[in-house]
Amino acid sequence: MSAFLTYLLNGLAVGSAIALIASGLVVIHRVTGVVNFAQGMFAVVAGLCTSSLLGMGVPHGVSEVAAVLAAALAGLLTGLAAVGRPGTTPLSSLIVTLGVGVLAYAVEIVLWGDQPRSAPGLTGSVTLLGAHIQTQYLLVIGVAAATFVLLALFFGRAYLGKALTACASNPYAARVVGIDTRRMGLLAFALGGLLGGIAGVLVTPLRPISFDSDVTLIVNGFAAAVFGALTRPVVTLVGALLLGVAETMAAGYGYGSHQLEVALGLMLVVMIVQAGRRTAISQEST
Amino acid sequence: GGGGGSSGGQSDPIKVGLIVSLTGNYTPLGSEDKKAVELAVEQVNAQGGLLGRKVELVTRDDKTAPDQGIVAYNQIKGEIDALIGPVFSNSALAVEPLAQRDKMPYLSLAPAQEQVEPIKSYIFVTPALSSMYAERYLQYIQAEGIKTIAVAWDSKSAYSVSGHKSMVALAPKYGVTIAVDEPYETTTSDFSPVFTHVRESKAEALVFWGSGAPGVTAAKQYAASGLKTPLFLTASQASKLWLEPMGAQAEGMTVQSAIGVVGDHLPDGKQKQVIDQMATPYEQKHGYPPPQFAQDGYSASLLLFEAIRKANSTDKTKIQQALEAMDLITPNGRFRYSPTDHSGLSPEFISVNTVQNGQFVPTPWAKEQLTKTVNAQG
Amino acid sequence: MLTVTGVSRSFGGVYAVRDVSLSVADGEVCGVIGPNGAGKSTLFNLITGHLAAEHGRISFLGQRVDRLAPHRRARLGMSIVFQAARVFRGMTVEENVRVGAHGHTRAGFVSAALRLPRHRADEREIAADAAIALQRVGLAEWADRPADRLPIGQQRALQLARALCARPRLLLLDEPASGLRGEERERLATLVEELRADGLTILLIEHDVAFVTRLADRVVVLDLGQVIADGPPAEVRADPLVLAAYLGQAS
Amino acid sequence: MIDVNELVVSYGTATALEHVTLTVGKGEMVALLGPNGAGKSTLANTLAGLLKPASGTVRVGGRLALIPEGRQLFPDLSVADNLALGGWRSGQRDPSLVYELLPRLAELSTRRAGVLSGGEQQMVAFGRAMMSRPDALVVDELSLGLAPNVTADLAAHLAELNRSRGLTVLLIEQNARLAFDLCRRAYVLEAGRVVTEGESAALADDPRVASAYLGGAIT
Amino acid sequence: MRIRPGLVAGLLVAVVTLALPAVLDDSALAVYILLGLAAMVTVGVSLLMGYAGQVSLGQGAFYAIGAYTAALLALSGAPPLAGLLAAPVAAALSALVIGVPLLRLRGHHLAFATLAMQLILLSLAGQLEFTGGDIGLQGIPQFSAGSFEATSASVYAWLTWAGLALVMLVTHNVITSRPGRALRALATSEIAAASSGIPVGRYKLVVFALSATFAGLAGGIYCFYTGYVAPGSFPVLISIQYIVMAVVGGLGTVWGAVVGATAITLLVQGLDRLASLPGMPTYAPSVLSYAVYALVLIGVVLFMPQGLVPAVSGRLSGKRPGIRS
Ligand SMILES: Nc1ncnc2c1ncn2[C@@H]1O[C@H](COP(=O)(O)OP(=O)(O)OP(=O)(O)O)[C@@H](O)[C@H]1O
Ligand SMILES: Nc1ncnc2c1ncn2[C@@H]1O[C@H](COP(=O)(O)OP(=O)(O)OP(=O)(O)O)[C@@H](O)[C@H]1O
Ligand SMILES: [Mg+2]
Ligand SMILES: [Mg+2]
Repeated sequence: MSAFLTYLLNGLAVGSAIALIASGLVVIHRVTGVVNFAQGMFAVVAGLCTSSLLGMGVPHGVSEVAAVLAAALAGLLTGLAAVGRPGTTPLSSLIVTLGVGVLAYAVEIVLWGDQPRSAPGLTGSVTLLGAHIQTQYLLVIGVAAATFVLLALFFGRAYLGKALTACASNPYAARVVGIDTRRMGLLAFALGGLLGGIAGVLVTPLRPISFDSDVTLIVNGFAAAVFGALTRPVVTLVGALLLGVAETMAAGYGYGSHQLEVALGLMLVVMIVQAGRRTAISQEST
Repeated sequence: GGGGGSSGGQSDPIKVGLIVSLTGNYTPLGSEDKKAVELAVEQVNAQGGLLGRKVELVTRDDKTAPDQGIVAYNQIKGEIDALIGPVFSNSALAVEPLAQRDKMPYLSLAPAQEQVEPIKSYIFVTPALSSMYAERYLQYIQAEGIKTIAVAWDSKSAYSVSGHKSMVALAPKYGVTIAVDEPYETTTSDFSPVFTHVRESKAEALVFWGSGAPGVTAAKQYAASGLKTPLFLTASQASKLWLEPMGAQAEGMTVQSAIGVVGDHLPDGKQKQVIDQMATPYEQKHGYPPPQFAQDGYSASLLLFEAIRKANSTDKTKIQQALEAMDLITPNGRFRYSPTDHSGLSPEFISVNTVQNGQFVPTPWAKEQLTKTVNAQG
Repeated sequence: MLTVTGVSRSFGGVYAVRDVSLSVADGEVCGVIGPNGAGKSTLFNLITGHLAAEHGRISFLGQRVDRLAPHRRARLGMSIVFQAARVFRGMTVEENVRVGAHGHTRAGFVSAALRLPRHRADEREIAADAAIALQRVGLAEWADRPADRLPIGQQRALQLARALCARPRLLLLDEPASGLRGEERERLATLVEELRADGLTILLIEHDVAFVTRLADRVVVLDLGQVIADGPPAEVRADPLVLAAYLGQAS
Repeated sequence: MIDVNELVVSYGTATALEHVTLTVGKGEMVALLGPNGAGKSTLANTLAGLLKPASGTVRVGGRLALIPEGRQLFPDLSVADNLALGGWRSGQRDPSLVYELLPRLAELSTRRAGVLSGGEQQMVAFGRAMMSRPDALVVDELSLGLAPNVTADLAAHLAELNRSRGLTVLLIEQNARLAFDLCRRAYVLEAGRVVTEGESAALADDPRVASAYLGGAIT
Repeated sequence: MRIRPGLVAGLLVAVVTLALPAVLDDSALAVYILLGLAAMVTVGVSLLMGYAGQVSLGQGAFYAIGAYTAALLALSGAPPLAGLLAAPVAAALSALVIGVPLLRLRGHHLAFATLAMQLILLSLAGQLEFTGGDIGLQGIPQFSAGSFEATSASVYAWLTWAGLALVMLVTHNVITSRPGRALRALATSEIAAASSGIPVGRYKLVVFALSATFAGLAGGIYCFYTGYVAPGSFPVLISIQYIVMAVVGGLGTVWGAVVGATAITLLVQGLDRLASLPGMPTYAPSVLSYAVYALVLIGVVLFMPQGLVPAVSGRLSGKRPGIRS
C-alpha cells in the first residue's frame, strides 16, 4: 500500500513537471495557433542560467527569478521570429520555432558549453503515510497546481485572457474588433517563455540539463498538451498527471523497460476513444 | 570504388581520420574525444611527428546518426591512413564493415561488445567493454563479502544492457545472487519504484548501470530517499559531469572508473607517467581533468601512433599487423591486442572508488589491486 | 422519395429537432422555412447523415438510410449545398466541381497511378459533367480560378455546381439565395425551375419567402425544432402561427 | 465621416478596387450595391483598416465598427464572450443592451458561437459590432440568413440609432429594397469601380438598377 | 496531354540525375543516395500533408519498418530482391493496421499519435531479440537480383533515383486524378467531401498507406546500402526533418519535396565540410552547423512561406498569394 502511494505521489510529481512544460505550449497555441517546438528550449535556458548564476554565488531566489525572466525574454525573441512577421501561417511559424530551437543550441553551446549542468534545489525527502517523496518534488507539485489554477482563471474568466484566446480562434475577427493580434502573440510567447522558465528552474535540480535536453522535455509536454487539445489547461494537467502516474506505476509493477510504451500507449488509447465521440461536423463548424 | 591513397611522398603528413559525434545526442562525448585526440596529435607533432612526417587530423561529424557516419567515412576514406571511429555504438557498427572491407585500420571509441564478437581483423576497441566493468564489480562485491545485490539498468542503452547481461551471467561465479533486477529507460525521471523495490528486498548493494542524465537523476534521488543500501555506480559516472551536479550528495558513494581517473593515487611508474602526460596539459587547456571519453580518445591516438611507428610505414596491412602485436601502456591501462583479442584491456585496469571531498578515491581493496597491476607492468 | 419519421436530435439537453416527420414526393420542390435556430439546417444534417438522429427513421428511395454514413447516402443520390460555403481550398473552381462526380465514378488509386483505361474513361465523363454543371450555374468563365479566392456569391454557386455534378436525385439547398442580388437571385430561381423540370426532387431552406413561394410546391414550417405548419405556400403564409413566429408584421 | 478618395486595392496582381471615390457624411446612412465580386467586401475591409490601399486615401473620423462578411465570430468562445470582445475598443463589457435588442442571444449566451445556426451567428455579429458603441458602422450584408422579422427589427434599430445618436452607416445589402428604404443615398459598384451614385429614390427608378437589384423574386 | 515546360524540365532533370552516379565519387555518392532516399520519404510526407492534410510526425517509423523488413529477410537467407520488394509492402500493411485507430484522430492529435507510434516502435525494436535490440542488425548482404550483385555505390544511386522517379510518377498520377482530387478535398472539409460521396476514412487510410509505402521502399534501399540497421538510425528527429524538407520545398507540389530534401541535405553536408576544416575552433562544428542551418531555415520559411518551388515558379509566372485566410 505504501509502495502504491509512493508510486502515485512520485508519479504526480513527474506529471506536474510535464504539465509545466505543457502549460507553455498551451498558452502559445491557444493565442497564436502555433505549436511551439522551442518550448523545451525555454526550460533549458532557464536551467542553464540558474546553474550559472548559483555557481557565481548569486543567492537562491534571485538566481531563479532572473533565470525565469531570461526564459521569458527568450520567449519574446522566439515570438518575434515566429509571429512577428504578418502573414506567417501557423505551419510556417511552427517550422520557425523549430529553427529557433536549433539556433538556441548554437548560442547555448557558446555560452555554456555542451556538457550537462545541474543546480542545487531543495534537498532531502519527506514521508507521507509511509510514502517517500523528495522535497523538491513537493515544490514542483505546488507550483504546477498554482500555475494551472491561475491559467484556468486567466483564460476562463479574465477579459484579457479571452482576448488572447480570440486571437487564435479567429485572427481576422480579432482584428475586426480591434485586437492587435501581433502584440498578443508576442505576449503569449513571452508568457510561454516564462512558464517554460519556471519548469526549467524547477526541473534542473532533479535532472541535469544540457543544450539538447529540450527534446526529451518536449516529447512528454507535447503529449500532455495535445491531450488537452493544445488549448485547455485543465485537461492538459490531467493528461500530464496521467502520463506521470502511468510511468511510475509501470516501473513500480514490473514494466520498467516499457514505461514509454505504457504511458504513450495509454494516452493514445484515451485520445482515440475520445475522438470516437466527436462528430466531424462539430469540429468543422465555421 | 574504394582503394586508398596511403601513398604520398615521404614529407606529406600522415592523415588520421576522426569521426565522432559533434552534433546530436552524443555531442558531450564526441567533443571530449575530439579535444583529446587533438591534444595527442599536437604532442606527437611537437616531438617531430611520426616517421619524420607530421600527423594531420581529418575530423568529421557523424551527427549521432549511423547513416551520417557512413557519409562521413565515405568522404574521408580516400585520404586517410587510419581511422579513429565513432563513440556512438550504432555509428561505429555501421562504419566498421566498410572499414573492414577497405582494410582500414580502425580504433573504435565505442564500448559495444558486438564490435569484437566476432573479431574483424582491422577493428580494434579502446574503451573497456562493459563486461569488464561488470566482472570488476563482482570481484569487489565478493571481496566485500556481499552475497545479494540489486541491479538497475537502462534498457535503452546498449552499454548498460550488455553490462547487465554480463553481470547476470557472471554473478554465480562470484557467489552473488541478484535479488532485484530492475530495468528503466534513459528518459526515466523518477526512480522511486527502483528504490522502493530495493527497500523491500534483502539486497546489500544496488549496482546502477547507466550513463548521462539518469546517473545524476538516480543518484540524487537515492540521496534524498534515505535508502541505506549502498549505491554502486559504474564508470560512466566517473567524471565532473556527475560530480558537479551531485555536489555534497555524492560523498561516500561508490563509483567505478578506468585507471586513468585515479592517477594521483597510483604508485609512481610508467602507468602514472602516461596518465599525467595527458591529464596535466588537458586540464591546463580546458580547465578540468579529462573525463573518461577524453582518455579513450587519447589512448586510441597513442595506440595508433605506436602501431605506425612499429610498422614503420603507413601501409594499412602493416599497421594492422602492428596493432595485433600491440603491447602499450595508455591512460586506459595496458593494451595487449592479439589476433584473438581486439579489446586488449582486462578488468585489472578498473578501479573501484568512493567519493571523498569531491574526489574519486580508490577503496583500500582497489588500491591494493591497482598497485599489484601497476607494479606487474613495471 | 424521402420519408422522415419522428426524427429528433438534441444538443446538451436542448432539442434542435424534435419529432419531425415529413415526406417529399418524387419531383416535388419542398420549401422549409422557420425562425433562426428553428432546426432547419440540423434537419438537413440528419437527412444527409452528418449528424446522427437520436430517434426516428429516414427512408430514401424506399430504403432505410439512417444508419448509413454520409458518403453512402450521397452515393444513393443525395446532394447538399451547405449554408456556410464549404469550398475546397487550394483547388480550382473546375477541380472543385469535379470532386462532386466522385460518387458515380469508380477509378481508384491503382487505375489512377497506372493511368489505366478506366481512369481515362472516368476523367472524360467527369470533365463533361463538370463543364455542364459550371455552365448551368454561370461559372464557366471562372473555371480556372482558385476557388477560395472567389467572392462569396460565386462560392455558393460553386457549391451548387458541385452538387449538380453528382447527378443527384434529391437536392438539399440550405439558403442558396443568401448573398445574391436581384438579377442573380432571378437566375438561381430559373435554374431551380429547370432542375425541377428535369425531374429533380428539391428540399429548399430559404428566408426569402417570396423566393420560396415562387418555387415550392409545398412549404414546411419549423419552429423550436417542431413542424408547426405544412401545406401549399399561400396557405402557410397566411397561417397565424407562422406569422407570429416567423414573418412578423413585415409581410 | 467616411472619406474615400481615388482608392486602389489589389490582391497581388489582381486589382479589386480601381479609383473608388465615395463619402458618407456624419449621421448619414448610405447603401452600397453591386454584383458578386464587385469589390464591396474589399472596400469594407479597407475601411476597417484590415487591407492596405495600394494607392489613394481612406479617412474615417471616429470609431468605426465592421460587421464582416461571413459573420466571422470567435467559434471557440461563448456568445457572451464574443459580445464582450466587441467592446474591446470601447471598454464596454456588459452585453445586456444587445440582449434587449436580440432576446434570442440572451438564451444562447453560454453557447459556443461556432455551433450556432447561421442566423443566430449573424445576430451575434451584429451585436458584437454594436458593443463597440461605434460612430460609424460598416455592414457587409445585414439580412444575410436572418428571418424576415429579425431583419425588420435590426433595420428599425439601425434607423433608430441613426436618428438618436447620429450613427453613420455604410450598408452593403443583398436586399436592395431594404437598402433603399433605409438609406437616403446609394452607390453602385461594379468590377471595382463606382458606376452610379445618387439618391435612393432616383436610383430605384433607374431601370438598369431596378432590373439588376430590385427585380426577380424579391418582394 | 499538352506538352508543358514542366514536362521538358522534368525530362532534363531525369537525364541529369541518371548521369550523375557515373561521375560522382564515393563521398558525393553517399550524399546523393541519402538525399534521394530522403526525397522519397518526403514525397510521401508531402502527399500526406500537402495534399491530404494529414500530419505525420512518425514517417521515420515506416522508413524503419521497410529497412528492418528487408534486413530480416536478407539475413534469413531470402534473396535481397525479395527483401527489397517486401519492404514497401510491409510498411504499407503496417500503416493500414496502425492507421485504422490512429486516423480517427485529426490535426495535432494525429501528429502526436504518429510521433508516439514511432517512439513505441523504436523502443520495441530496441528491446526485442530478433531485431537485434539496440545494437541492431549487422552484416546485411549486398543487394543482388539474380546473378547481378550491387557492389558499387553507383548501383545504389541508380536504384534510389529510379525508385524516386517511380514514387514521383505515382504521386503525380494520383493527385491529378479522381482519388487525388478526393484527397485534396477532404483536406479542407471532410464534411463536404463526404457529401460528394467520398469515403473519407478509407481514403485517409489509403493515402497513409501510400506514403508509408514510399518510406518503406526508401528504407529497403537504405538497409542494403548501409548494410546495417538499428533503432539509432531512425530517430524521431528524422521524421521532423522530412516535414521541414517538405515545407521548405513547398507543400502541395511533388517537386517541392525533392527540392526541399536536396536543399536541406546539401546545406547540412556543406556546413559539415566547412565546420570541420582544420583550424576551426573546438565548438565550430556544432555552433556553425546549428546556427547557419537554423538561420537559413528561418529565413526561407519567413520569406518564402509557400516554399522554394512555389516561390520560384510564382515569381516566374507573377502570381502571389492573397491576404485573407
Ligand atoms: N453542434 C451543435 N451543438 C449545440 N447546439 C447546436 C449545434 N448545432 C446546432 N445547434 C443549435 O440547434 C439549433 C438549431 O440550429 P439550426 O442550425 O438547425 O437552425 P436553423 O433553423 O438552420 O437556423 P438559421 O435559419 O439561423 O440557419 C440552434 O439553436 C443551434 O444553436
Ligand atoms: N483573398 C483574395 N485573394 C485574391 N483575390 C480576392 C481575394 N478576395 C477577393 N478577391 C477578389 O477581389 C474581387 C472583389 O471581391 P469582394 O469579395 O470584395 O467582392 P464583393 O463585392 O464583396 O462580392 P460578394 O457580393 O460576393 O460578397 C473579386 O474579383 C475577388 O475574386
Ligand atoms: Mg441554418
Ligand atoms: Mg462581399
